[in-house]
Amino acid sequence: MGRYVVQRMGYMVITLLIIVTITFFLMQLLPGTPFSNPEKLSERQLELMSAKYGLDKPLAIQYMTYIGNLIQGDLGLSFQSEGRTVISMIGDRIGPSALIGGQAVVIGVLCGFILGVISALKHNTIFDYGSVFVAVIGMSIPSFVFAALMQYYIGVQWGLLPVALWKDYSYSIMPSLALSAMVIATVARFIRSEMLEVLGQEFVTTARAKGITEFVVIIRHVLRNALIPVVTVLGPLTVSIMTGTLVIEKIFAVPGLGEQFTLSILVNDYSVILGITLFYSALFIFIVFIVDILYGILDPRISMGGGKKDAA
Amino acid sequence: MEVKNLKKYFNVGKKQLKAVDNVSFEIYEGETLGLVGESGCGKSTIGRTILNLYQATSGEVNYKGKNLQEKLSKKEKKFYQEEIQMIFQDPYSSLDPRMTVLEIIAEGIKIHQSNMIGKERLERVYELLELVGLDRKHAKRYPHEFSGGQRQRIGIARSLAVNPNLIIADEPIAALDVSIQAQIVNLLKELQKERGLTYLFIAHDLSMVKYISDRVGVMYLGSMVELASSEELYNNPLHPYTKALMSAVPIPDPDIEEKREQIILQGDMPSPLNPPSGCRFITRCPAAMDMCAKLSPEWTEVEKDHFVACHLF
Amino acid sequence: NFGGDSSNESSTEDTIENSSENTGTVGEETSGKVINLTSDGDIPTLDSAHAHDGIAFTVLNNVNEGLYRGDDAHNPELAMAEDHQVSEDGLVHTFLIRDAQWSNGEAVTANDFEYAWKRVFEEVGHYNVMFETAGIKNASAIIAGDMTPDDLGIVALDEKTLEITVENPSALLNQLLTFPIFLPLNQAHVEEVGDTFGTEAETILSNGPFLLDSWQQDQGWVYKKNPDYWDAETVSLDQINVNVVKEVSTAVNLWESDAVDRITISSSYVDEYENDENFANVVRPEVIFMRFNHNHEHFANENIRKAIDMTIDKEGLTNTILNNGSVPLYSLVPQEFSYSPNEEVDFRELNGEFNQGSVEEAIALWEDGLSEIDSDGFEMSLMSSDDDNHVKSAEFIKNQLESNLEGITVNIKTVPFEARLENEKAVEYDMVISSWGPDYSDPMTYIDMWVTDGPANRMDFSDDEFDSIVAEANVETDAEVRYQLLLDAEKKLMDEMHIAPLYQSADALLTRSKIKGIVRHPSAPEYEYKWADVE
Amino acid sequence: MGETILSVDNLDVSFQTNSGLIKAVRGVSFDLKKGETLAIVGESGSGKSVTAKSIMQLLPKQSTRIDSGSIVYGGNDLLEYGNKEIEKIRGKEIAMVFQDPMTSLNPTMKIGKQVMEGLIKHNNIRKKEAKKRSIELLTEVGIPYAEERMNSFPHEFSGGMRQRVVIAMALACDPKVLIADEPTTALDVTIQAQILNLMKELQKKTGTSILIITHDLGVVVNMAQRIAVMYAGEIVETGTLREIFYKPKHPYTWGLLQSMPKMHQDQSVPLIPIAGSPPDVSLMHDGCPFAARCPYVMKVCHNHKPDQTQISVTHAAACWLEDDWAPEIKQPEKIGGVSNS
Amino acid sequence: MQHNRPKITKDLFVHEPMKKRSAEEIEGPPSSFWKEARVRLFKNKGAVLGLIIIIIISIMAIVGPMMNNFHYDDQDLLRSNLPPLVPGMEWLGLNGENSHGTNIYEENSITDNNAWIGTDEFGRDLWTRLWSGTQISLFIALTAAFLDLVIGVLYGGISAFYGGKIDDIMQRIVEVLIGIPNLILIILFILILEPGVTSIILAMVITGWVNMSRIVRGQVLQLKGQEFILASKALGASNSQLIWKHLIPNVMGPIIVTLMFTIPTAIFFEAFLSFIGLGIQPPLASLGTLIENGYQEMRYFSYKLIFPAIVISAIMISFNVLGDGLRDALDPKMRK
Ligand SMILES: Nc1ncnc2c1ncn2[C@@H]1O[C@H](COP(=O)(O)OP(=O)(O)OP(=O)(O)O)[C@@H](O)[C@H]1O
Ligand SMILES: Nc1ncnc2c1ncn2[C@@H]1O[C@H](COP(=O)(O)OP(=O)(O)OP(=O)(O)O)[C@@H](O)[C@H]1O
Ligand SMILES: [Mg+2]
Ligand SMILES: [Mg+2]
Repeated sequence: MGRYVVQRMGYMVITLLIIVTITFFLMQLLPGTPFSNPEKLSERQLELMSAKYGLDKPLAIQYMTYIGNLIQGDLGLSFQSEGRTVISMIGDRIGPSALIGGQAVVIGVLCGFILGVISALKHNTIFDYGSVFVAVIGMSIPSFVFAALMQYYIGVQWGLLPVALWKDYSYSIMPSLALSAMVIATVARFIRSEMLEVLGQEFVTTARAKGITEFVVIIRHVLRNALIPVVTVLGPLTVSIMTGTLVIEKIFAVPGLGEQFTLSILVNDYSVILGITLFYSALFIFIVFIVDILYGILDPRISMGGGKKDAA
Repeated sequence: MEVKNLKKYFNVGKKQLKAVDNVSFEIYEGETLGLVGESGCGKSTIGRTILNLYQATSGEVNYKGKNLQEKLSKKEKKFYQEEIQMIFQDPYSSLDPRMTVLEIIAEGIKIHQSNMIGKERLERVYELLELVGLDRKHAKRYPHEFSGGQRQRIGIARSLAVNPNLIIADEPIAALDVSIQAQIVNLLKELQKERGLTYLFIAHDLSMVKYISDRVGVMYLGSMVELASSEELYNNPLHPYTKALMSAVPIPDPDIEEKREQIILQGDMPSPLNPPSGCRFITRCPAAMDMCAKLSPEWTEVEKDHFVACHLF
Repeated sequence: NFGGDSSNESSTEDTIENSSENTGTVGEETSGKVINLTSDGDIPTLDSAHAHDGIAFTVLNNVNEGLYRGDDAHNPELAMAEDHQVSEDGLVHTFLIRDAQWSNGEAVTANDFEYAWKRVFEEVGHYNVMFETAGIKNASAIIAGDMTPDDLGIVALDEKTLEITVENPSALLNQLLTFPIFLPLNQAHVEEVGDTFGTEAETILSNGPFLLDSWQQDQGWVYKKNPDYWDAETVSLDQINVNVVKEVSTAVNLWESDAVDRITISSSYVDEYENDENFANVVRPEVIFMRFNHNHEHFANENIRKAIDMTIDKEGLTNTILNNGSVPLYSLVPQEFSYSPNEEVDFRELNGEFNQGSVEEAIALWEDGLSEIDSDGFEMSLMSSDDDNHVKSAEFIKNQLESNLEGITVNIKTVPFEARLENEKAVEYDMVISSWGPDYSDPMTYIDMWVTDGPANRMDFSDDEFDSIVAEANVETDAEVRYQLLLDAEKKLMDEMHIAPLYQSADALLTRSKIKGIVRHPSAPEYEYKWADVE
Repeated sequence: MGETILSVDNLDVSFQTNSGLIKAVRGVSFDLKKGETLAIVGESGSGKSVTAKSIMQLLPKQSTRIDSGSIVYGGNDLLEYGNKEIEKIRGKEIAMVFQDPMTSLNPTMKIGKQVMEGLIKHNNIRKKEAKKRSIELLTEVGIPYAEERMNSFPHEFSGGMRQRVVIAMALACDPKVLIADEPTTALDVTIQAQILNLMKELQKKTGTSILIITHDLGVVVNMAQRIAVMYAGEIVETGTLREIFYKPKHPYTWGLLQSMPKMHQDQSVPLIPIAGSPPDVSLMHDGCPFAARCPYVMKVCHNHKPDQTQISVTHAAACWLEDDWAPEIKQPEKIGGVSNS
Repeated sequence: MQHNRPKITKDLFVHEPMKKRSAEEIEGPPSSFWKEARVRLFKNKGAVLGLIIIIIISIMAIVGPMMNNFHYDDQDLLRSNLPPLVPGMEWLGLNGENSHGTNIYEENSITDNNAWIGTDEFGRDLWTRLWSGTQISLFIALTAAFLDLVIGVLYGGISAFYGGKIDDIMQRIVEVLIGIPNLILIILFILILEPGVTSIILAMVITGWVNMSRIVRGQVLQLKGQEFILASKALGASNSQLIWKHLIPNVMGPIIVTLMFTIPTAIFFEAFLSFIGLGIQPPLASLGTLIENGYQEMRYFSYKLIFPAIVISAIMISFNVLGDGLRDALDPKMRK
C-alpha cells in the first residue's frame, strides 16, 4: 500500500507537470498582453513592465523560471491585482468556494442518497418514478437557470434567504442549493442503479435467509455495497461542481475561486489563470487519487499493490 | 499431434502464473483424448495454446511433423487453422450475438474456402446444419433464439465448416442441461465415426469423459499427473489425486453408491500463483512423503501406455 | 484614463440608510449615517502609483487627498495645499501644505509628495504619462529612460513647502493635480509595509475624508468617516459599505430585496424601472465609435466612410437597443464635456454635428464611393469586445449596413477586451467598435489620439494638417486661440469622417431618493463622497 | 420415517415480467419429514429454486405472485405470516444454502460478523458468546484456524471454504430444516465430496431435515432418501431413492436416467438422450408439460393434465401412462445402474 | 377415478406425437439483436416519449424558422420587445401583454405578423431565433458528439485491441488528459481559437473523446476475452475481420448509449460557454445565447428566458431518458 501510494504520487506529479507545461504554452497563445489597462500604455512602458515580470526573456527561460518557482511553492504575482501573489489570491478565494462546494456535496449526496434509496427499494412504484423524475430534472435544467429562479423566488419574492453577497453563513445556503441540484441528480441515479444491482445479488438473499430484519439487511448489507461504487462519482462530481461554481458564484456574487477564474480569463491574468488551472487540476487529480485509495479501503477485494481493480 | 514440455505462464501483476507447466502428451489420429482436472488447473490453457490462441512460453506442439509454436508462413498457418478447430465451453458467449447462424457458420468457409461463394456456400451451411441436427430454416436466425443445446450444435457446425481433423472440445457440455448433454455427446461420437475426427475432449464430468475417451489425462495445478487409457485409468488409478478424483464422483446408482468408498481430500487447491514446491499435490496428498516436498516427480511410464508423475512409482 | 472599456468598472454606489433606529450588529457602529453601495469589480490595488482604474481611483480619492480636489462643480479646489503660488513665467509652482495628518498620527509633509511622485517612476506606474501631460519637468526624459526619477521637477523645500517645476505653463495643471497619481505617500510607512503596500486595507494610510476600514478581496470594502480629516465637519456620512456585484441581474435582485440602494442597471431593466422615482440616466463622457482601418482599400474612401456612418440609425441604437440613456454621437468630443474659455459655450455647440443625413443620402454616398474605387461591394469584419452593449451595437450595425447598403457583408467578430486592444494596436481589423474615456477635462484628451503614429491612433490614420494643428495647440498659451485650434482639429477629422462616432454612453441608475450629494466627476477620479448625505 | 415437519401443498407461483406472466411453479406438493433428506431434481428453469425460495418467502415481493397453495410448518401456513413472523422462522427454524459460494457472502463484511449476525438475532446472546459460538461453528465445518479466519473477508477464501462458511451460517441456530439449493454446483468434484460429506455428518449430529435441490443425480444418490422430480414447474414423480432409480414411472425420469452414461457403459453403445429442449415456462399449455418431448405421448396428454397416481405409499407419478386406459408400455431397459452393473 | 373424468375417453389413449417437434421449432420471423432491442425500447414509455420529443424538436429546428416570414436576423425597431401573442391561446399567457399588463400590440397598433413567442430588443422574431438557435445548438452537439465518437472509438479500439505496450502508452496519455478538468481546457481553447461554432466544437472535442475511448476500450477488452472472438481467431480471421465483423457491431450498443449522454452534455456546455461569455458570434443564436440573454431580462421579459429554457430542458431530459432506455434495451444483461 505504501509503495502504491508513492507510485501514484509520482504519477500525479508527472501529470501535473504535463498539465502545467501545456497550460503554460497555451497561455502564450492567448491574445493580448497580461497587463491591466494596456489601452494607454506606451511601448516603452510595456517594455519596462515586461522586464519587471520577466516576460522579455526567451520562452524557455520563462518556463524554467516558472517551474523553478513552482517547486518552491511560488505561483508568481498577479498581473492585474498588483502586488498580490497568486497563492494569496487562491488562498483568499478558496474559502467561499470550498464552503458552497462542500455544502453542495453534502446536501447533494444526502438528498441524492435518500432519493436513490427510496427509488431502489420501491422499484417500479410511483416513488421510484418520482425520484427518477426529480433526478432527470436535476440533470436537465442548467444550474444557472435554476440559480436564477431560486434567487428570484426564494430571495426576492419570499425573502427567505439573502439574495446574494457574502456576509454570514446564511449567504452560502442558496448557492449551495443551486449547485447541489446536479449532485443530487447524479448521486440519486447512481445509488439507484447500484442498489438495484446489489439487491439482486445472492448474498442479500443469503442475509435475508438468516432471518435478520429487512431494515438490517438494507443497512448492513445492501447500502454498504451500493455505496462503495458511489465514491467513484466523486471525480465527475468535483468537475461538475467546479463548472457550477463558475456561474453560481457570479450569479450570487460570491467571492470564490470560480469567479476569480472567469475574471482572470477575461483580463488575461496569465499567472492567475495558470495558478488556478494548476490548482483545479491538482484538486481533481488528488480527488481521483483519494477515490482510488478510499475504494481500496472500503472494498476489501481490491488490493492496492497491483493498482488494478481486479476483484477476486 | 504431439505436445512436448509445453509451458504457458501468464504475467499477473508482478507475479508469474504457471497455468501450464511442462506438459507432454500425444494425441493419436482418430482417437479421443480426454483431459480432466479441477477448475483452473490449466485445461483450457492447453487447448488454446495448441490452437495458437495463446503463445506458449516454451515447448513444442508438433502436428503432422511441424512445430506449430514456431513462426509459420501464412499458408502454413492457414493450413493448420483448417486442420485444428475448437468447440467452446459456453454456448452463450461463444456465438456472436449480432450474427445470424448463417454468418457464423459461413465465417470459416469465407476464410478458408474463398472460392466457395453464393449458392454453393449456402448449400454447405445447410448441409452442416443438418449434419448437427438443426433445420436449414434456422440459418437466418440469431443465436439468442436457440436453446443451449442448439447453440452448442451451431458451435460444432462452425468448427466443422473448415473440415478439421483435430477438434479441441473445451468442456462442450458443461453448461448444458443433463437431458441435453447426451445429445451433444452422441453427436460428437457420430461425427467422429463418420469423419474420422480426432478429439481432445476437455471436461470435468468424469463419467462423460470416460464414456467418450479412449485415453484420459488427469491434470492438477498446471501439470499432468496421470495419463492412461480410460479403462485402465478408471479401473487402476495410480496417482493419489486420480484415486481421490475417481472416488469423489458420486455415482447415480444407489446400489453402487452405497458401496462406494470415498477418499475425501483435505484442503483446497492451492493458488496457481504460489504453488507448493516439489510435487504440487503435496498439500492435499494422503500419501505425501518427505521427498515430495523437495523434488517434483518425473513423468514416468509405469505400465505400457500408463504414465504417472508421482514419487510412489 | 479610467476610460476605455474599463470604465465599466467604475463603482456605482448605492446607499442604504441605517438610520439611528436601526440596531446594528455588535462591533459595528450602531448609529450614524451609513450607505451601502455596489461595485461591479474589486479594487485592483490601492497603491496610487499603480492604480489605473475607476474603482481604485474612487477609493483613493475618498481615502486620500492630493494638492487639489475637484469640487461639486468639478473645478479644482485647494485641498492638502493651503496655498498655491505660481512664478511669473508660470513654470515654478510653490505649494504650502496644510496642517493635516495621516491616519497613523504623523503629519502630512511636503516630502510625502516628493517621495510619492518620484516613486511613480521607480515603480513604473501605469499613469506616469500624466506627469508628461501635466508638463512636470523632466518627466518625459525620465519615462524615456534618459534621466532618473531623482531629476523630476519636484522638491520639498521644507516640511510644509513644496516646489514644483513645469516645462511649460499649463492651464490644465490644477485640474490634473486632482488625479490620484499625484497623491502623497508617507515614506516611512510605505517602506515599512514593503511589498504589501496597497494590497490590504491595513497597509495604507489615509489623509482624506474617509478611512478604509476594511477590504475583503472581491467581496467589498467599508469606508468610515476620518475624524482627523482637516475638513471633517463637512463630511456627513459615517460609513459607506461597498459590495462587489458583477451581475446586473443580481444587483437588481439585491435592490429589490432592499439590500442595496443604488445600482447601475442594464438596458433590459430600463423598461421595468423607467417610471420609478429612483430611476435616473447619467450621461458619461465616454465616447463609443468605430475605427476604420485606413489601410483598407474601401475605408480609404471618404464617401464610403460617410455612407457607413450615415446609414446607422444612431437614435434607434441608443433609444431602442441600448435604452439606457446613451446619447447618439455625431462628433468626436461629447456634449457637456468642455466649454469655451470665455463664453462658456459647449464645445459641441460651437462645432455642431457632423455627417447627419437620411438613409437615401447615405445610399447615394455609398454608390458614389463604390464607383470611385470601381468596386461593387465587399465583405468585411466588424470587431467588437465582448461587452454587452458593444455586442448589441455590432449586431445592430451589421443589420443596418447589410439591409441598406447593397453589396456589403459584415461579419461580426467578438473578442475579449484584451484581444480587441491587441488587434487595434496592430491595426488588424476592418472596422472595430472602440471606446475612449477622457483622462482629464479637456477636449485634447480626445483630439491628440489621432496624430500620426500616436499611441491611441491605432488605425494608421495620418494627416499632416491635423498633426500641425494639434502641435500648435499643444504650445499655444492663449486659451481662446487654443480652443479654436481644438475646434478646427475636430472639424478636420470629422469632416472627412475618419472615424464613425456611435454614441456617448450613459448609465441607467437606480438611487434611493434619500441619498443626496454624491458628486460624479466627468473624468477620474469619478466619485466624491465628501459631500454626500442621507436624509 | 418420522413425522412431517414441512409440508408444501399445491403451490402456485408466478412472476409478473415485462414479457408477461410466467407461471414458474404450478401445483407443487411435497412433504419433508423429520431427519430425512429430500432431493428435488430437474433441469434448469424447472422451478426448483422458486419452490425453495417461496418457502422462506425470499422471492422479490414486487413481481412475485403466490396464487394458491400453502406451506405448513409447525402447524402454521408460512404464506400467511407477516414480515416479522417470517423473519423469526428464517435462519432459526429453516435455513438455506445457495448455489454459488462466490456470491453468497457479502464481499465487504468480515466472515465472523456474517456468521454472528444470525446468532445474535435469533439466540439473543451477547457478541462475545456469539463469537465463541461462531468459532465453534467454523471449526465444525472444517475451517482451520477459525479464530483468525473470523477476521478474513470472503475473497480471501477459496470457493470450498466459502461454501463451508455459508453452511456454518445456515446451521448457526440449529435449524430444523435446511434447504440447500444446488450447494455444490459451482464446486469441483473433490471439493463437492468434502461439502456433501460435511452436510451428511452434520445432519447425523443434529437430526436436521434437508431439502436438497440439484440436477446432478449423483449428488442425489449420495445424499437423499427421497426424491421429487420436477419438470417445467411441476413435480412429475416422487418416490424413495430406489423407487425412482430402479422403478421410475414417468417418461421424463426415464429419459433423465437414460441420458447419463453409466460408470461402465460400453463406449460403442450410444447414450439415449431426451429429444428436444427444455420447455419455456412462459409458453405452457394445458396438457402434460412433458408431452412435447415424450416418446410415449398420447392424444390425451396434449390437453389434459395427468393427476398424481399413487404407485406405492411413497411413490407417485403424474403420467397418463399410469392410467388404467393407457396401453402397456414396456419400460426401457437401461435405466439407472441396474442393467449395466 | 376415471368415472369422474367426463372429457377423457379411452380413445384418447393412443400414441400421437406432437406436431412436428414443435418444441424445437421457433416461431415468428427471425429477430436480430437490434430488432429485439428496438422492441424493448418501444416498450419503455419514457424512452419513446423522449425519442418523440427529440424528433419533434429536431424537425422544429429545421422547419421552425420557416414557419413565419421572419429571418433570424430581421431587425425592426418598431417591433422591439413585443410580448408573445398567439390568438386563441391568450389564456396561456400568450396574450401580447407585458409584465405591467399593457397590451403592447394595441399600444403600438401592430396588427399583422404578431410574434408567437415575442421579439427581442432588436425586434427579431424569437420563434425564428429559438428554432435556428436550437438548430445551431443541435448542430454543435451532434458534430461534437460525432467527432468524439470517431476519435474515441478509434483510440479506445486501437488501445484495447493491440494491448500491451501500445495500450500502456495510450492509457498514460489518457490519464494525463483525464487529470485536466475539461472545462478549463475548453475555455482556454476557445480563448485561443477564433470564437465561433467551429472553435466551440473543437474545444469540446479536445477532451470529449476521452470518455468515449475509455468506454470503447473497456468494452473491447471485455469482448476480446469472449469465446466467440477466440472462435473467430481459431478460424483464422484477420484482425480487420475481427474488428469489423465482431468488435464493432458488439460495442455499438454502449457506444450509442454513451453518445446519447454526450449530446446533452455538449448542449449544456455550449449554453454554459455562452453564459460565461464565450459563446457563438452574434447575430447567430444558440440555445445558450438565448438563455443568456433571457436570463439578463428574465424579470421583465420572462418569455425571453422561458421558451429557450423549456427547449433546452426538454432536449436534455429527452436525451437522458432515451439514453437510459437504450441502455436498458441494449444491456447485455437483458439478453437471454
Ligand atoms: N489470459 C489469462 N491471463 C492470466 N491468467 C490466465 C489467463 N487464462 C487463464 N489464466 C489462469 O490460468 C490458470 C488455468 O486456467 P484454465 O482456464 O486453463 O483452467 P481450466 O482448467 O480450463 O479451468 P476451468 O475448468 O475452470 O475451465 C487459471 O489459474 C487461470 O486463472
Ligand atoms: N424473480 C423472477 N422473475 C421472473 N422470473 C423468474 C424469477 N425467478 C425465477 N424466474 C423464472 O422461473 C422459472 C424457474 O426458475 P428457477 O430458478 O426456480 O429454476 P431452477 O429450477 O432453480 O433452475 P436452475 O437449475 O437453473 O437453478 C425460470 O423460468 C425463471 O426464469
Ligand atoms: Mg476451462
Ligand atoms: Mg436454481
